[in-house]
Amino acid sequence: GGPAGSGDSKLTDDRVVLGVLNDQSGVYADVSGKNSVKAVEMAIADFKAKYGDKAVTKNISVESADHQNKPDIANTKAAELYDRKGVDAILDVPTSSAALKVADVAKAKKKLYFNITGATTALTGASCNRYTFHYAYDSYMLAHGTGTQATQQGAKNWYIVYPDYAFGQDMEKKFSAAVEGAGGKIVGKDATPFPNDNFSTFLLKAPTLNPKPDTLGTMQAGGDLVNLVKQYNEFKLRDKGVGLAVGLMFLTDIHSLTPAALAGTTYTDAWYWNFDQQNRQWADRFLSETGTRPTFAHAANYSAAMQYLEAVQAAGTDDADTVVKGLEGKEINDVFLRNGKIRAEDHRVVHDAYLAQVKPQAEVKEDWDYVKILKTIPAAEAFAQPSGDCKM
Amino acid sequence: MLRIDNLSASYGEAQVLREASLEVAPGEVVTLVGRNGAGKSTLLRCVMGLHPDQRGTVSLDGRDLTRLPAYRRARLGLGWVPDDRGAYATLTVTENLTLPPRVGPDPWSLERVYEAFPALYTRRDSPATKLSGGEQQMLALARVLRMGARMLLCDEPTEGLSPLLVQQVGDLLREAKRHGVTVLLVEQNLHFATGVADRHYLLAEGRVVEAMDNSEVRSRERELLAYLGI
Amino acid sequence: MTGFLQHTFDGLVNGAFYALLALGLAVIFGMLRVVNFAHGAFYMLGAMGAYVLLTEFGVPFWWALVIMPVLLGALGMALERAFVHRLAQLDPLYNFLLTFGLTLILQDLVKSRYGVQSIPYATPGELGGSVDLGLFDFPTYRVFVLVFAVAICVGVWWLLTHSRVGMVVRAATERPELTRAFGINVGRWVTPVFGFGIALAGLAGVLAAPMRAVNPLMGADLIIVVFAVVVIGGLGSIFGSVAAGFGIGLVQAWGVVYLADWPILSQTLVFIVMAAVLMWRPAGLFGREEAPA
Amino acid sequence: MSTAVDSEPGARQGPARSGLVAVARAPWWVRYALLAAGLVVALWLPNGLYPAVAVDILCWALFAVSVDLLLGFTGLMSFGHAAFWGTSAYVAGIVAIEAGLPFPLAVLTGALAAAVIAVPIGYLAVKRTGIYFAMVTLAFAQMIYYVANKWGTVTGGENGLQAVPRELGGMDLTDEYYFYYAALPITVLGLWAAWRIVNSPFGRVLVGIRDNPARARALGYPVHRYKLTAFVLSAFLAGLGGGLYVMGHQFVSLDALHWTTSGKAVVVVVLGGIGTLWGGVVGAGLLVRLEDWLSFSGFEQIGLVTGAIFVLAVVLFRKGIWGSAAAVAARWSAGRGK
Amino acid sequence: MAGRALLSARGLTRDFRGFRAVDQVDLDVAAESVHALVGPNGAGKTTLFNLLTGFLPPTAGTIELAGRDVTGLPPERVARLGVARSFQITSLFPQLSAREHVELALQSPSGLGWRFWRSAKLMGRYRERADELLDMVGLAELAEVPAEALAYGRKRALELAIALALDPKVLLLDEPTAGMGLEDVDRTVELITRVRRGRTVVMVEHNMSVVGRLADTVTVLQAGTVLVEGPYEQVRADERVITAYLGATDAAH
Ligand SMILES: Nc1ncnc2c1ncn2[C@@H]1O[C@H](COP(=O)(O)OP(=O)(O)OP(=O)(O)O)[C@@H](O)[C@H]1O
Ligand SMILES: Nc1ncnc2c1ncn2[C@@H]1O[C@H](COP(=O)(O)OP(=O)(O)OP(=O)(O)O)[C@@H](O)[C@H]1O
Ligand SMILES: CC(C)C[C@H](N)C(=O)O
Ligand SMILES: [Mg+2]
Ligand SMILES: [Mg+2]
Repeated sequence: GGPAGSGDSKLTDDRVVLGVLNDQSGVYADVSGKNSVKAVEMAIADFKAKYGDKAVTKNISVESADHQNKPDIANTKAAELYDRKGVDAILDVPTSSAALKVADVAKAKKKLYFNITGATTALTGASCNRYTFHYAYDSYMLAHGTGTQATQQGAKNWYIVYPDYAFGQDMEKKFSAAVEGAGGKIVGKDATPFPNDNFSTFLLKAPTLNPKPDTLGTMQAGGDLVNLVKQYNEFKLRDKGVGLAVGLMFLTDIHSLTPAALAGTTYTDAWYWNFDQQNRQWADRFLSETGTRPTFAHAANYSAAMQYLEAVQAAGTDDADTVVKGLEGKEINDVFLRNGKIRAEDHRVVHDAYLAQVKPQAEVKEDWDYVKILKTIPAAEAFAQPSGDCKM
Repeated sequence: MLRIDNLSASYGEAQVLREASLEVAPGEVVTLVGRNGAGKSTLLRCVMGLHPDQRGTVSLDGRDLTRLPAYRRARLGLGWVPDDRGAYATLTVTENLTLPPRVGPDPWSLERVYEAFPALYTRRDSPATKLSGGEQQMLALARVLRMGARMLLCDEPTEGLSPLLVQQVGDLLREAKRHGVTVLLVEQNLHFATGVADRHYLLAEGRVVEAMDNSEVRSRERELLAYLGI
Repeated sequence: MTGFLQHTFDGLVNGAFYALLALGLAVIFGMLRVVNFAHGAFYMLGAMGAYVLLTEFGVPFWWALVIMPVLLGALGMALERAFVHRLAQLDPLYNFLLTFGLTLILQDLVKSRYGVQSIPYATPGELGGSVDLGLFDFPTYRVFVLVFAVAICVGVWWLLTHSRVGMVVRAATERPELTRAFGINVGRWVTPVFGFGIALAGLAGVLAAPMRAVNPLMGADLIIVVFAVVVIGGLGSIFGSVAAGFGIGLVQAWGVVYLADWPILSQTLVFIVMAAVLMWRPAGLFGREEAPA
Repeated sequence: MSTAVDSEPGARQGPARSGLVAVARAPWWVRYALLAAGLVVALWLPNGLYPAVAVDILCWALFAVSVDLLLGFTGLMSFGHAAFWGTSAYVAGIVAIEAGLPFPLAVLTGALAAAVIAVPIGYLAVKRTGIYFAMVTLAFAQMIYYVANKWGTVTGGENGLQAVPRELGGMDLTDEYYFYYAALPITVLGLWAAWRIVNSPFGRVLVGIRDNPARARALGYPVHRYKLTAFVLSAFLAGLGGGLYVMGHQFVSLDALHWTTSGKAVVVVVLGGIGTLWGGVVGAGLLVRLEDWLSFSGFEQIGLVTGAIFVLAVVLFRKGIWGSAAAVAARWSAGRGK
Repeated sequence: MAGRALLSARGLTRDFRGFRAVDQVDLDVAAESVHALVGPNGAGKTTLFNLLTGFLPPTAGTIELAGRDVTGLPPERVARLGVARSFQITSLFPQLSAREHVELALQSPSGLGWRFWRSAKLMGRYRERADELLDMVGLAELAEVPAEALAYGRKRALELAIALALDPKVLLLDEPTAGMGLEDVDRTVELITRVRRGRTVVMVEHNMSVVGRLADTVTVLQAGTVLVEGPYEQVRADERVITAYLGATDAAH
């Protein structure tokens, strides 16, 4: 729909540039990293194929930069991408602190920013702004999915350990609320140092709590998660009757821990590559481009890039305010977004989420196919209602 | 036994030794005198192979040492008593003594060392730099005796020693000599030097300017002292 | 009570890593006056190496426990010859800086090849279960780590105090020129000792692989804590370093449990202990007093 | 066993061979020409470089010079200077947010805070010298890091302090380009202060202490107190840099307190030349520029490059850029003298 | 000469890990006298110096300077109170020139050293006095030479110059002539004779002729305790001193 693009474009500089700013060498390099750049390139190719000569411009490119998960570097890089590389929209940005910083920059420079891999709900709360969209998931979605579902399925007594920084603290609050909301009980919670490679104290403590917890809820991510799970197995907590629930997990985490180490663990996923035929087809393309299967972050980057380009196409301009207007309230279905909608109030992109469980080793028939989807959480339930905190 | 020909050495731009030549026959005790800064210590370091910037030849028993690294020279029987005494802070007194390998036919035993220097025995388990100045001097001397070096290069071994000990060191050197040890001694103390040595070389401005025997030194004592002092 | 004992035991196991690392640092320092910043990086290489041996060559844990220290020891010797050696006569700070630079290089090399994701390394089958320690049971592997580490520490201590090696290398390090003049070929001794210290770090790394996160940064922050440990124990003292290693392991384990309400305290406990020790005994608990200065 | 290292003055060649000498003894016109050239470069910088990078260079120049003040002129290698840089950054940020102070005042407050925490840390650290000093400062900095991490209500924990305002009498400083020129006078003032300290009677005493503390004590100088004063002054300068940094980025995170930041400061000094003071400025310009270029060129192994440069500098090029240049100049002028 | 004790110690004791280097020493140094400490190597002379100057805290005992208790004061405080020392093992600032050494010493009492906001050119005010002192010890020509490049004997002379620069009430000299040629020894003796006016000098010295020419009182230490004390001639003739220290013939000089 909308006004069809024409040859005489109203682009500010005759081109559209997408910028991927993420961790290309650190703990989240596998989660998104370079392959997110690939995903965005795929989106550009698809867009060009779709519109051909009708495209608002043929001059579309990707720039990328490594923010090393450091907010100060993210700050500089974001400014550079917008100013020096002529980037119209920044994508990705894992790590909440960096994610928030980039939102500031987007606001100051009046350029678009789609956060894909950050978890903090502050992006659509107190720190929201007109140019920032939060695309793939957030801590509420994770807590609500895993916490509520697991509790309803019988995990009554929880012991929560969380890394003691913004992401972990946020997750802990959201999880506790979700568990208690579903009738469960938090018998203990401990903040662990971040990063940390020794969780034995907490693991020793778990079975001695009174009442004894039946579930250990871990909010650790990346390296910490791998570590904790390994030691969980070493201390044989499952045998001692303490199950495991994980706050946030990516396909790459399961891959590096091996499914055997996690078999039976439930968690909430924003997207799964082998969920349906459409996903699988895209994942096959991704595999042939990159050699691995996509995480939800890769698919979300693809989707966000695509939707941005569609919006530019529809508006016939890359003027930020016009594009934002076009995106607000838009309802979308694509390979990543199912029943997706861009909320105008806070720029939260809501969509279906999934409750997933790691398969037992015996059921793993294919590399990377480690998970079965237990349940689809409908878009309307998956994300929190707009909080009053967001003032654009 | 030791022969030095046209030895030159410098520290950066400053030339310290200028074609110095001298010779020490087996079993001889020879002193090297010269005023402060004449280059005496530098000459000994050259003989040990510790001075990087040197020209000329040094030979021991007719064997050219010029290209041998310091540790090989020591193995040939050279023992050095450095002017700063060379005590190891990280080693105890006993360790300081047992550290060097034996290099000659007649090494002293530890017992013999402790007998000769009872002060070292009482302090045997202290770090060597904790010894008093004089004790460190004894240690340095005892150490080369324990190696059984055939040729000693002693750099002011009596400095800071009490008169009694100075006599003892004199006795020791004389005894070493009786056992056929050769000594090249750097000394400020002419009394002491004439008491133990056979011959003397005078080093001035990096050159060996004179060779003297004991009687000559005694007869010219005043003149020499005046010269050395300035 | 059982809880307390369990945490105590756990603290000792963690202390074993501090002790092994502090021991390697102390050996290198005691002999060469080099504070090896890269010690954490070599620890990491030990663990990564064990992983690579297993996945790419099918070499099991037990062999890795032998092979990695030997390989890393050789690497350490090469580095000593190539770099450390050249700085021997300068202020020890230069070698500290050198090893800091090496740390950055080693970490990034491994990162570029293996990424930064933590890599799983399975506990060797023989040590998979847990042992009954009377009041409680404990993972067998951790018990093994503790026993093994104690044995290594005692062995090394014995070697250094009862053999000529320790003496010669200390001398060669303090005054290489003089030592050469005593007929000792200094280079022949110092290099292997450096290698040995590195091998100890590698050994700790292999031991850590089955129970810690294996990734290129695993040694980075750990080494700072180990520095605090050796300051507490007295860097020159082998015994002090090892004792402080186990001690800090205990203090931390207890701190996490009993100071849970004051997280700022429990996290910084090591450094608080260090400050206290510095105030009371600047040379460390077992370090020697400094000379009048 | 610590004795050998700690109390053997002059036994080994220290890191602090002053390269300043050559320049200081250069004819007056050479010195003024250098100074003028430096000022011209400083004024031009944001036109030739991305302004944000230029601002970073200013901050790091101050930081490096503060480290060199200790390392080169007092013989103390602080491997924990991030503690002061970071503390100042946090404090400056907090007062700017909470009290809305104009940014130079906020920076000054931050630097004072850095100086204040330097008192207890320095008091404990100067009890040790040499390598121990490096380790002790490193450990204390790590302690501050943990405290900042835990004290999330004030520091923002992992999120850092966001949206720090930079105010100056209602001027619009949002653009880095203009902010650079607002920050330049503070930097120049800080650098001048460092130069003054080094070339003061106090600076001479420091050099004496560096070379032989026991002797200095026998001359009646309270060595610990001198070192402590130098430490606090240095922390203040590091704090100026850190304060500007938070203003430049309008943001500060835990990284500002991490040991890698301390390490980087020392790298910059070694690169520029220990004991040269201005070497730190040159080193800062070079390293900041290099890192910017590397990360933008998509090369991931920044540590590999910095580490390699560093190893080479330590092994082959110990005088650093400034030190080597000074040595060449000295040789050249000596050659002409003959 | 003579008169009250300016510097005195009572029951001064110092242990090193169970080894007693100085044992219950009582010492009274009369104001404006030259007091020599002699004794076998390892008798505890340098340790006693270290105790008197605050470089080592005593295990037991007290030290008084002009009636004031200075026990346990740090060395810089002791120095400030007018006690200067030289070191037995030469202790200089290797990279500073001879003149800079003396200037640094001259500046010490003034508090100028704290002025980090003033120019170092201010130290020029000490230059003249510094050159005078250097001349006095025969280093006038070597004023610009860095200490590390001086030969040993020159370093000893520089040690003396900087001790004198402090214009101390009490001058403690640890083997001031060790390592010097005869002429330098004479010069040093002459120098000490010159500077002792109005000062109190305590010196450790093995060179008995130097002791004889300078000392008013000689204290002989042995194994950490005072063996004999008295005027030179008397001490020299003392049987115990001869067996423990001097030996049958005075081979020294
Ligand atoms: N490390 C050095 N750097 C520069 N010059 C040096 C160095 N060591 C010695 N010199 C110079 O070399 C000359 C000879 O020194 P050397 O130590 O050999 O003299 P010496 O005869 O042993 O004097 P002394 O009787 O004082 O021990 C002296 O002028 C001294 O200043
Ligand atoms: N820091 C220390 N630690 C252990 N022992 C020490 C220390 N300082 C001195 N000693 C011991 O105390 C004794 C006295 O030493 P001191 O240096 O006072 O002797 P001295 O009388 O000055 O001898 P010399 O004439 O040889 O210089 C010696 O046996 C020495 O080994
Ligand atoms: C796991 C990560 C990709 C998320 C990150 N920890 C955050 O703070 O948002
Ligand atoms: Mg000499
Ligand atoms: Mg003495």
